[in-house]
Amino acid sequence: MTSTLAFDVEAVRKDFPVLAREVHGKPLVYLDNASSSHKPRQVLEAEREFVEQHYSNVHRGVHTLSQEATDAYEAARSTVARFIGAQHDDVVFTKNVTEAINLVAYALGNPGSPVPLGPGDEIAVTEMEHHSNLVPWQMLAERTGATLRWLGLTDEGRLDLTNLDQIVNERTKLLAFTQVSNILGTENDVPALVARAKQVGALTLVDGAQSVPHQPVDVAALGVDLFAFTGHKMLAPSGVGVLWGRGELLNALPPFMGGGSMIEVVQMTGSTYAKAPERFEAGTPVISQAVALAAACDYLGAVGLDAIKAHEVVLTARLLDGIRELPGVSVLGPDSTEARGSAVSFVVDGVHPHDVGQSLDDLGIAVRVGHHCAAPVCRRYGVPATARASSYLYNTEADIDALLDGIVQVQRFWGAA
Amino acid sequence: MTSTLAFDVEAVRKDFPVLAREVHGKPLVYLDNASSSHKPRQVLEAEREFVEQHYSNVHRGVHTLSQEATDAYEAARSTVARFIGAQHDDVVFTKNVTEAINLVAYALGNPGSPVPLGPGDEIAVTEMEHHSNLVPWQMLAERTGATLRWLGLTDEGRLDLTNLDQIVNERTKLLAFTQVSNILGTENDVPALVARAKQVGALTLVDGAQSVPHQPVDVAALGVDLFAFTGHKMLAPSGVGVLWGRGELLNALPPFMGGGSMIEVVQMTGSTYAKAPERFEAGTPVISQAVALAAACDYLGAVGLDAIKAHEVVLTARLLDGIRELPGVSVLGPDSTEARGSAVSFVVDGVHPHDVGQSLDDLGIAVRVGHHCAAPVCRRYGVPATARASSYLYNTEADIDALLDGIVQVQRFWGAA
Amino acid sequence: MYQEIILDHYRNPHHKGLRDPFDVEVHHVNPTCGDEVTVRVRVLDGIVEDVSYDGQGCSISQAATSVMTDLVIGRKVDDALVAHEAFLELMQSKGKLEPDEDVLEDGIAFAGVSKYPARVKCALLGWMAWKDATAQAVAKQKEAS
Amino acid sequence: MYQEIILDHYRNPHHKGLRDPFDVEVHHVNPTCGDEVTVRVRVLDGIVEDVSYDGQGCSISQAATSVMTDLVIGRKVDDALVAHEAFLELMQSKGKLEPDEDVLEDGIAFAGVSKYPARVKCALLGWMAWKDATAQAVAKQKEAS
Ligand SMILES: Cc1ncc(COP(=O)(O)O)c(C=O)c1O
Ligand SMILES: Cc1ncc(COP(=O)(O)O)c(C=O)c1O
Repeated sequence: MTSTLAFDVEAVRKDFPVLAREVHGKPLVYLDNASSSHKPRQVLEAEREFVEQHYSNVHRGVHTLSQEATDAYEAARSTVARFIGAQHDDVVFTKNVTEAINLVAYALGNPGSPVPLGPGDEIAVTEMEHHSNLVPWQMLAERTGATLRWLGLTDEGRLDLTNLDQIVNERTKLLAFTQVSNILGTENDVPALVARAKQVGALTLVDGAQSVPHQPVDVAALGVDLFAFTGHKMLAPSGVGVLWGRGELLNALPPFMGGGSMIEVVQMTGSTYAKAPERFEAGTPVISQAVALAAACDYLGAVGLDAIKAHEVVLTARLLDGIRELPGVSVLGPDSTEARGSAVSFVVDGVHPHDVGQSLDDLGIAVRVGHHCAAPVCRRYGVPATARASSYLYNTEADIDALLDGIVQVQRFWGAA
Repeated sequence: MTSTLAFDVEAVRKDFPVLAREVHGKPLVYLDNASSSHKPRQVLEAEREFVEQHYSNVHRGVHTLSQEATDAYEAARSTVARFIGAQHDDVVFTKNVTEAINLVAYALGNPGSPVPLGPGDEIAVTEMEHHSNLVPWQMLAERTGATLRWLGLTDEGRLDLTNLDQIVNERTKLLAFTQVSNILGTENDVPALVARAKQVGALTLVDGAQSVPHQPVDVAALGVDLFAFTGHKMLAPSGVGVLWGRGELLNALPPFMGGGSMIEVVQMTGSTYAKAPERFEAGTPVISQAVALAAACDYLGAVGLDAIKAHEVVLTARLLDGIRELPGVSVLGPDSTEARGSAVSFVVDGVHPHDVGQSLDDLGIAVRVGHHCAAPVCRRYGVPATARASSYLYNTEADIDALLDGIVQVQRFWGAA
Repeated sequence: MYQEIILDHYRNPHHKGLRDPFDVEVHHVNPTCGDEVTVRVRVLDGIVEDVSYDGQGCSISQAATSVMTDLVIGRKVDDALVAHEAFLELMQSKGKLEPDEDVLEDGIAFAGVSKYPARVKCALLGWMAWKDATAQAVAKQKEAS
Repeated sequence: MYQEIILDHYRNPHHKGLRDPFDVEVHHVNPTCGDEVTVRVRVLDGIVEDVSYDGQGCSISQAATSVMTDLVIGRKVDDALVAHEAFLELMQSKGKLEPDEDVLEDGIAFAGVSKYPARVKCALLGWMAWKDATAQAVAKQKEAS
């Protein structure tokens, strides 16, 4: 880590009260960030200050509180837009990235879709998608008669692009893929995938749930059509996600949910709809959660996404190196920090991941176990589940060492080493 | 108000920091509760304590924080269920009531629907619905070819039930209506509507957005099939709503959004789905918002819903009586507290509602102006918009008097009296 | 917010009432509040010959439409569009712009309105309708010639 | 949580391996963790004649299935169901129940597991499969007779 990229991790840790907690009498080592991150004081206070002093419903009032609330909500939209290199009006607030992806899947299947789907049409995904970027497309295929196809995985945990031109072809209407895998850690080659999609005129949707929290992302530079991410993995509370889309595309999509705020003229016999982003924000939006997400963007921006990424590379390298030394422990996914996020899935021979996770918890170490909402990946690699450690800006080298030491203890306890 | 139903309004007010605020140098008189309510310290602190000490993603982890978070989230579900006389598993958390209603509208139209809709089938609503309980059905009708029909309104602002048997008939698959109107204040005759729906075998969905915050509601006793409401109008933060449904019905409905948590077995070639409530909670749920909503239920329960209702009846009577004395001011909706909520829409002759609202804001009085997401009601009564005052547990008789006095000042300013 | 000038235009609107002859008539609605305006425009040789209107709405939307007619009738289309741009800019300024009276005349009274986002749409309703109608009228003439 | 009894059953499971003859075979999966179990049941004259199984999963699911076979094989179906009920109740007790060793034998070691909601499903996997298979077997015999 070069000095210009360094930040004071100990100072950052002080902003997260939970990190001072003990679990089973041991200091908490929180390595479950790919599932959800904790939230710093600054974010909670920004939300609290808003709720206690400026709260009201937005968009529909002339009284002072409703104007202050609207200002705060729309300012949050601007902040989030800037954070990903986007325009204000192209940012839609949802409750999580799952809603953002379903929004697109339903809008594309609704009457008036600019990309109507039917038998013979194809939707392409990858075998490493989170269920939230897989099941909505399975359901869309079922509703429309379109066919779902997917890119497979190499033994090293990367996308197998050898048959890219077959899987993404003239019949492909949409290619949806994750920028960074939540189970393998793999960072995909967005330009290569976007280039192929453009060749065949397919829309691209990128799931940024695991990239936006951890590295600088500029949606305009990526050249994609649609991009989605989720607040709770990037220091914001649960209950807020984002869909970004190219303005013309968003305004060409029919609405998803109907209700207040997304309308223009409502008559009993039929309604017309507002422009984006309102068109896709039916009902009272996630007002204070959006304000909190903006505060989270400010917090991450102040630390610096490049610095956070550099810090995570150091921790990930230490973890991968450490595991490589441990007999009977293997990593699922790329074994170097090259084109890779901080999520490291591993299996301990002879010990079921649930027992690994539970035994680590006894030592105060929080990792996630299971299929990580990416069951096809487990199936692909012939494991029922994995344990996964994922670090973030507040983790330290000591956390990684505690985990490595913990794994050895787990092996000893289960007689597996 | 009988003494057993009384509560200490001044003590309650102290729990809401914003009520101590000044607006334009005047003490805030907040009468925009039908749009959204404020949140007491107790709710914000419950959420904060959870987020700072017990937060993690839910359902999928074995580590201590994830177990604590899951316990808190599921305990919140139990609390909310008890609050409306329901079973734990029949309560689905959504981001607002709008999502809850769209969930049903999409599920009913999806493959595998227990109530498939097509040309010749009918959906019935009323002319007093909030756009959130109207547009989703318009969209469902458009998607399926079904026909949307509606019950009209009487001049007094009540449902016109004279042609109930025509509008709700053998072709009707679903009758969706609001328990209490957000614009007219009208409380509808749920038993009469449910009885007719049962006669013809139609499902019933009740929008409880304006009832649950203000009066005791027992969904089992109502005899409806589906019931929805929203947290931010009942002392909880934005970002959380509830769909309740009869267990067998929920488990017969196909899913709405696809993604993490709502699945059973996921393969690339297709997936099976979890039971309710998980089936309808795709992705990371609104975890801390659900915890806050449970705290809001506890707060309301401690004050007592009967007491809150009695208090609001006193305030509503005072407001209706006061307006009746004012020449040139008229009420849209029932002019007595009989079968009526606390939302009072009014128009001031010769002064546009926007100007009424803005001028009241200059006096520190917050009311809502516009069509209140019920544009067909404005059209029905031939007004472009209304001003609406709506009180809640923390409002006082002094608030009502300030409003009545404010209206007189508005008339004077605009030369309308 | 409620400057005397605004109240005057609201109480005694200029050029109100639909008139003949006209090239284009448009009807605009502000869906959030139900305000409506019908605007007729007549353009001759690049000059805004006449603008007439009818509508219902709040003081801000009605007064702004009245002020608009003063600012565009009899002006070259291009000059009128400059006034439109200046008014738009003022409305988006959140109270932070010192308006130019030479360009906006009575329109400067709306500076305060720009601090109220919910009312900005009201102030722009008539202007947007006029711009729409004028663009159509100009396009029509180009086609005809 | 990891009592010696649990570890013993995990390391040396009882009655493991699928056997003939059987009346019904079922396959149950815990979708949240991928644990799987296949259970075969043979019921004769209201007695659980044999239960055999195969599966993969964590120590808790494997040990609980092993304990289950001890508790049901050779018992009257009704008595076995009583044991099932008792185990279910224990698992839902959140650590607040004193288990009855006469009814649950080695099953009492799982009292601690009930404090871990994420693991309760593991402990119940084999039991649920057994109950399902047994119900089918009983129904089959009723049909046949
Ligand atoms: C009767 C009624 N239904 C539905 C809604 C929509 O609620 P939400 O915006 O929280 O989805 C509201 C309030 O806005 C309402 O008053
Ligand atoms: C890559 C990826 N996509 C989608 C999701 C779903 O996010 P959410 O649950 O916030 O909708 C996650 C995290 O759970 C993820 O890691």
